[in-house]
Amino acid sequence: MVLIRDLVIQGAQMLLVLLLAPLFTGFVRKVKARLLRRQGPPLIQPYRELARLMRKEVVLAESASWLFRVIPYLIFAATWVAASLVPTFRTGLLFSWSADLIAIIALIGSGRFFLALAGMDVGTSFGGIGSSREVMIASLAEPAMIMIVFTLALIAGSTQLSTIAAFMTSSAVGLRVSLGLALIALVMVAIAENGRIPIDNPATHLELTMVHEAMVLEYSGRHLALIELSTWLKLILYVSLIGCLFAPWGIESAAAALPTLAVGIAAYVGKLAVGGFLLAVFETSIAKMRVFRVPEFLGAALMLGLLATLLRFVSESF
Amino acid sequence: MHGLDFDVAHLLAGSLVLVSFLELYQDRLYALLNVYAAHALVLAASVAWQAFIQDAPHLYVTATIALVFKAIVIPVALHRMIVRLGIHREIDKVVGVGPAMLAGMGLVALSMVVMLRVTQEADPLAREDLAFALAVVLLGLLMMVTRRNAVSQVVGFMSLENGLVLAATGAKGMPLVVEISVAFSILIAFIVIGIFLFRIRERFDTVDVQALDRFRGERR
Amino acid sequence: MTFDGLAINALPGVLAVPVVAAALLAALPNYRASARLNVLATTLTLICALSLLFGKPQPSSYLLVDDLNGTFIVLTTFVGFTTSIFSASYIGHELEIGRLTPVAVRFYHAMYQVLMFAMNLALVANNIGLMWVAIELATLTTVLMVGIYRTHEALEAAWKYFILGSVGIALALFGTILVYMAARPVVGEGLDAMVWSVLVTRASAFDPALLDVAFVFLLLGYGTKVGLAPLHAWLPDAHAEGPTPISAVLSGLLLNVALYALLRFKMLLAANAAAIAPGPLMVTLGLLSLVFAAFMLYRRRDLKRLFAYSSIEHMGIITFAFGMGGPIANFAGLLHMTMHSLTKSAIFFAVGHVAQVKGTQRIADMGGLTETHPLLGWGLILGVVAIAGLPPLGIFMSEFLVVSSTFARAPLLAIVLVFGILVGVAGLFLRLNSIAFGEPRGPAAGTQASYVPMFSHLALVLVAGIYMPPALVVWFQNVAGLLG
Amino acid sequence: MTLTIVLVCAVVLLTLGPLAVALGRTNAATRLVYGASMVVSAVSLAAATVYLVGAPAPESITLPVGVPWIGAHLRIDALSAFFLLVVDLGAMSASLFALGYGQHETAPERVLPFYPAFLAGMTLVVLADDAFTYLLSWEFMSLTSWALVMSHHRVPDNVRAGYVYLVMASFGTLALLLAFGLLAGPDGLYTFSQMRAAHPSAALGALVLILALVGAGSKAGLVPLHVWLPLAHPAAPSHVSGLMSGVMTKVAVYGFVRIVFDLVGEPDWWWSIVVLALAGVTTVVGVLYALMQHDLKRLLAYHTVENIGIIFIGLGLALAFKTHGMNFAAALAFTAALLHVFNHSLFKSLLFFGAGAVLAATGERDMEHLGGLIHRMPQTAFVFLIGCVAISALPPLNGFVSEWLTFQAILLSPQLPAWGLKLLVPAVGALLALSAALAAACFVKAYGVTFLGRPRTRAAEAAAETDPYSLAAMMLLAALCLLAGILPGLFIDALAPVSNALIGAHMPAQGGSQWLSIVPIAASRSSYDGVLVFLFMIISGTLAASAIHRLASNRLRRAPAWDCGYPDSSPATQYSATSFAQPIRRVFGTVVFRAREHVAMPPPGDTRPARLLVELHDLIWDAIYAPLVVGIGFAADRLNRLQFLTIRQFLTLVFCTLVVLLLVLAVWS
Repeated sequence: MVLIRDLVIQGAQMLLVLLLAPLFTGFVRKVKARLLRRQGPPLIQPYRELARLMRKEVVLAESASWLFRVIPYLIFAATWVAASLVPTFRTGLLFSWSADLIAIIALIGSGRFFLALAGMDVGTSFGGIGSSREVMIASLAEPAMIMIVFTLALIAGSTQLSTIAAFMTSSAVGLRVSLGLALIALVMVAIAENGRIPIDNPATHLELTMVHEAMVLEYSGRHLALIELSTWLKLILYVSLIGCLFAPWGIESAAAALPTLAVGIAAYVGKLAVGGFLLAVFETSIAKMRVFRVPEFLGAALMLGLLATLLRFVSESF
Repeated sequence: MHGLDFDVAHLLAGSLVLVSFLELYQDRLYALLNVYAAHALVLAASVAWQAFIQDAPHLYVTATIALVFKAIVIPVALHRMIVRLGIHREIDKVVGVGPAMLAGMGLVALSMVVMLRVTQEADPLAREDLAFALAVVLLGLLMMVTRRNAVSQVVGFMSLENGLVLAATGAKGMPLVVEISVAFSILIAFIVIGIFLFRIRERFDTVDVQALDRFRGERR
Repeated sequence: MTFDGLAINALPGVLAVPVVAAALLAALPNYRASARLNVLATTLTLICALSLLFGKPQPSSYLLVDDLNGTFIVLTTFVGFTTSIFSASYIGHELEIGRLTPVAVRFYHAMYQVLMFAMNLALVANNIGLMWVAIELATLTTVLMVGIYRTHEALEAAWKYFILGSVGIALALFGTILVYMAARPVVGEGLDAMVWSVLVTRASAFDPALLDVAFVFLLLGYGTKVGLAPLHAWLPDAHAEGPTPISAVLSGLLLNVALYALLRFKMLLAANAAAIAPGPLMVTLGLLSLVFAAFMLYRRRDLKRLFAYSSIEHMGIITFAFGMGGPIANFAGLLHMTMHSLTKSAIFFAVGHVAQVKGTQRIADMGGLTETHPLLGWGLILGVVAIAGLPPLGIFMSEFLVVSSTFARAPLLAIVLVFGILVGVAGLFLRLNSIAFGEPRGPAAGTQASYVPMFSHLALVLVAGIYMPPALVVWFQNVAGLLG
Repeated sequence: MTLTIVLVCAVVLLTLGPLAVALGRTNAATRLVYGASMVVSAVSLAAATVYLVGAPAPESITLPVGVPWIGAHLRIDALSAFFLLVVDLGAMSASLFALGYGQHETAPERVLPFYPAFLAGMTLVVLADDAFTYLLSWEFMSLTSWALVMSHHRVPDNVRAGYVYLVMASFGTLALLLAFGLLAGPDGLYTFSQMRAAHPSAALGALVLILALVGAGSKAGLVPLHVWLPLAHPAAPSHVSGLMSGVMTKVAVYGFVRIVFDLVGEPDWWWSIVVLALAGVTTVVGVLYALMQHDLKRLLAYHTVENIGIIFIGLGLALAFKTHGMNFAAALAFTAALLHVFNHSLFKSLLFFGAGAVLAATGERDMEHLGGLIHRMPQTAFVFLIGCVAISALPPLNGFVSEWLTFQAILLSPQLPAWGLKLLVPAVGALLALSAALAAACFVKAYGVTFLGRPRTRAAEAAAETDPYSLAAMMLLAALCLLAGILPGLFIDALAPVSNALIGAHMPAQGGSQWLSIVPIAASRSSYDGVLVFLFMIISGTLAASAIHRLASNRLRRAPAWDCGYPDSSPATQYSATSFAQPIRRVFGTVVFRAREHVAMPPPGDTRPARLLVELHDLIWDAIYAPLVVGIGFAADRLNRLQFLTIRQFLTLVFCTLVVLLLVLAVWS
């Protein structure tokens, strides 16, 4: 019985993120447009895009290999699994123990690995640009992320996401220097990982500034739809990650009964809204930086993370 | 009586050292040969004296070898060789007389220090003799390393060997002394013949050792 | 009983056979016959030597056979035997290409036997004077053989060897006299005071100061023959310019014989408490030779000189081991000496043929040997691997024992030792690479080489590196005990 | 029993060498040698596995060979059995691979005799139970592998590689020899049991550890002793490269573990700092060097350096925990290290085999001349991809598991009291994370440039799928990578006896935990479930696929690449390995390699293309080895003058020696 219920909830969670992802992106776009005094596309525009891409035929480059056609599914699977393991409205998901925070990061990592391969597959110059820059960014973002995980794990005494979240909701955790540092670092990493301004511009099609767009340049039709969807999933994943780590209020404990879950979901949506709004404000208020300034940006994140971890190592009280 | 034995032996040994110094002092080959002849003479005398006081007749043989072979045959042979090679005018010192002398002094002192640490039980005669013999050996070696051409090196080697004979004869009742001195004479003969060989086969236009070294290894 | 009888006849045999053979060879004009006779003679000598193992004759005042020189005698006669086989084919080739005249070959064979006699005599001599005479004889013989090619280089090498050797002889004699002087007050005048077996029993009462001076002179005198730096100067050129069989005998045997003499006197000093410890002196000279020779390997352009320097290096190690003393180090020293004799002579066998097929000794003119002459090439590689102290060959075991036993006792010395060994290995392989590998250089014509001696030596070394028969071990351990 | 079987196998291998010599360069020789080696290693593998799972008491034998009064002691315990398993697995797959690959060998007569001897050498090292036998087989292993490296000796680089390798190998052996000399003491207690019995003092132990680190590290490829590795491993035939990188380095790790965890006894805490610091540097330096390469095999070799660093991080942590009595943490770190040993041996062999297959198909090792091979060699491309994912430490493959365990061990280290460690361990953790990310980047490059894109040369265009033997070998390894990735619990439990024997504790048994997940400490703390993640991905992937195929149109049209509207038909416009590495080179290279880029611009009117020149400096070589070479050369030159003195000057030498010695006498008393 309990198993069934957990299974249902797990499934619900998976569906929820999947459904909310495009909406969230649409929301961010909308707010940005508003801030720029534009009307902006309707909120459901992303769903339309998906539908359109689905309908269209796939135009495949002659030099594309079988790997090129498999990769979208791999990326989607990896990202979706990762996203479905992040507690959104309820801790103690059925499968949350099957992968801890490190594993989740690694899953996203494998998604990126394949995406970069896809960029190399057709054998164009732009694909290469995209992949090489992507891996360069990742090579700094991932260690920073691991350092953040270290900090949290040392505070909560676990790398288990639901455990950390539960710990964060409990009153045991006060304001801590290391937490602050970790939060800043996490935000910076999230921006970089999702290719938002100032690291990369998701809306750009100016070739030399592209990173993510350059890699998926050769994709079209259903493949592109999957890629886009997993990008949005990744974005919502990071937001809900920040939410459940640093604003865990409203996340129901495992024991919670069904009705109270509604509250949890409401809280989650609220958090998404706030996160999306802040992101949009941030993006409109800052310019994109040159590619080779990115390492400094992420290096800072890495240093912050390392500093936080060191503080934790040195003393429990930080 | 013992006192006299001792003094004469001592005197002869000492004068051998002195002659070694004279050799060290010479820089003309002829003169060097003459001094060497004197060296051999003194050796012969001291060996003979040892034969007398130890009444060991076989030592007289050694004395005669020293007299005939070293004091006469070898010097004459070398003399003729010098004439043939036409190197009689050569001054072949590596280091000047003064430094050589000083070094010689140092060596003599060294040999004294080393030998006089020998306990008194070993009889004084042998001990003094040994000290002088060591000095002669070292001086001979010094001679070899401070001279350039083969003839004077041979001379140096021979005076070194005289020191050995002196030591051997001084060692009372040492067997094989005669054999050894004979063996050494053969060795020296070899050396001299060697020089002749090089000359006769016209491999080298001079016996200057540096000339031999042109053919040193590694074919530079 | 029968064994003893055998042995008693064997001891003179070891000395007489070479003498007779030398006389015959000097008379025999035909090259092939004399080569065969040479082999035959060395075979007989070897048999005699082996029969010495079964029973030792009582020491006379001139001759003595104990475990220590037993080792040396068997080794000497064996290597002498294999070398004579190699020499047969080598000299044959030299005769063909006219580098040697028939007269010279005749002289060569005679001298070969004389050399054998001299070395055996030096080994079995119980009288320090006799030992000295024998070593002098051996030196002079080798001098004559080194000069046998009559080229500028050969004569020059011979001359250098001769002069330095003579000085060494003189110094050694002085040392011998001093030993006699030290012994006389205790043992009494006359022959007994020069009989080693007597001396060693009474050495404790000798005058230490005299013994000290004596040892210094003996160390320098015989050390010159061992080729210890800085007394080594004659060795590389003599090896390089003489006929290769002689290089093999020099490296493989004569150096050992001189070392043997040194060991005898070391035991004498060890028996006298008040005298200086001979160990430190030998250790210092050994390390000096090792490091010096190791560095000299790098700039060598002549194949035989290269391995001559490696001989200096290994003599350094052996002297070091004996200088350290103690059961393990002494055992290692003996083992290393045996292995080095076998390996180095094997290497020279290979080198001789290489030089013949390539028509030169310049390393720069040979290359890719494993392509052009696989057997020679791999034989040479195996030899170098062995001499470099790599397993599974014998020298690895001895170096293992030396280093490991030293490090616990004197770490700094061990560091220097290891450094020297490493530098040496690097130097050797630097040259080996250019000889054995890479694009083939120089003529690729076949050769009627005799591989048997080389590979039999290497096989022995290989076996010894993995398994040593217990009898041999016990024997070596006794000797190590003797050396104290 | 096991021991006897394994020994017999080793003896059989040893006899194969001479047989190969006898058979010469016939095709039969190739089949026989590799076939026999495969069967033999399979048998030995089975024996080792049975032993490791059954975990009975250690067996030992003493043979009457080796140092006479000691004999050769051989012993198999859990540790040896585990490494024996690694060795035999590698040997078996390599032999299988070589059954096909060996057909392309140009000089089989230089490979076949040494190959089985090499295998036997590695087997004997892990069995040796006294110093002599150990070093004998150790150096024998080096020697045979040297011969294999020299097998293509006409290439000048290979000769140089072999030379550097041999010198470094002798250096390492001598270091180990000194270490054993210390442990054995002046009266030569050479057997390991005696060494265990004699507890050395702390200072002595420290010295032994340093020597062991230098000796084993130089063979394993710890920075800065790694210089020979990227030269020698690629120079050998590919199956041997796989063995050297995947297995021989592990044998070196075995040496370190045996000496430090077994023989020395109770270590001081600060030793672990040395190990950790070196290991951390090794990981990052290794992967950075790898990123700069465009020779496929050299790139893989540098990755071996990186992974050795990861292994040593685990060992260093285990050492730190053990010295502070935190045995369970120590067991975790130790198990992580050993698991990574196993994993790396799998995927590194796999990758080298793949490189070998590419080499055989195209004759090229330089990635700049490859590309698009996925179209011509699809199966090879597939297994190689698995290898890449595994070595990049991505779930659900095995590389991730061991790195994950290492991270878990690092997370336990705040309890360490020692301040040095408190500060060092997080930094090491950061380095580990960095190296993981860089490794992923590096293999995107390796795979993307080699297999993806369009062929850059005729050779790459003409490539054909490799032979079934090679494929079988690679498939086997790939399957094992996946298995070890999704069922790590089995392997962790198999390692329990090893860490029991050396640490005195072991990780909690994983067999019982729910859904085959692994739980290093406690379920609440951290857990990972390879199976579930794998299934999850499969399910969601298939879900997506089926949904797409129901909803979306599945029309598909082939067309020229879009490439922002101006596609260029020339494959030269693709990203090359060098250009791919450029961003990372800019970020890290300017410091680590003093990387500089110049543009050689032809003068106006000149039609030649402008060239971008990248110059890199190997700072480690420049800082340590170049001065060494110069110094030795200088000393050699100076001493060499002594060859050219005159006789008189030599006499002077003798004379001076005499005088000096006499002076010594004079001042003696």
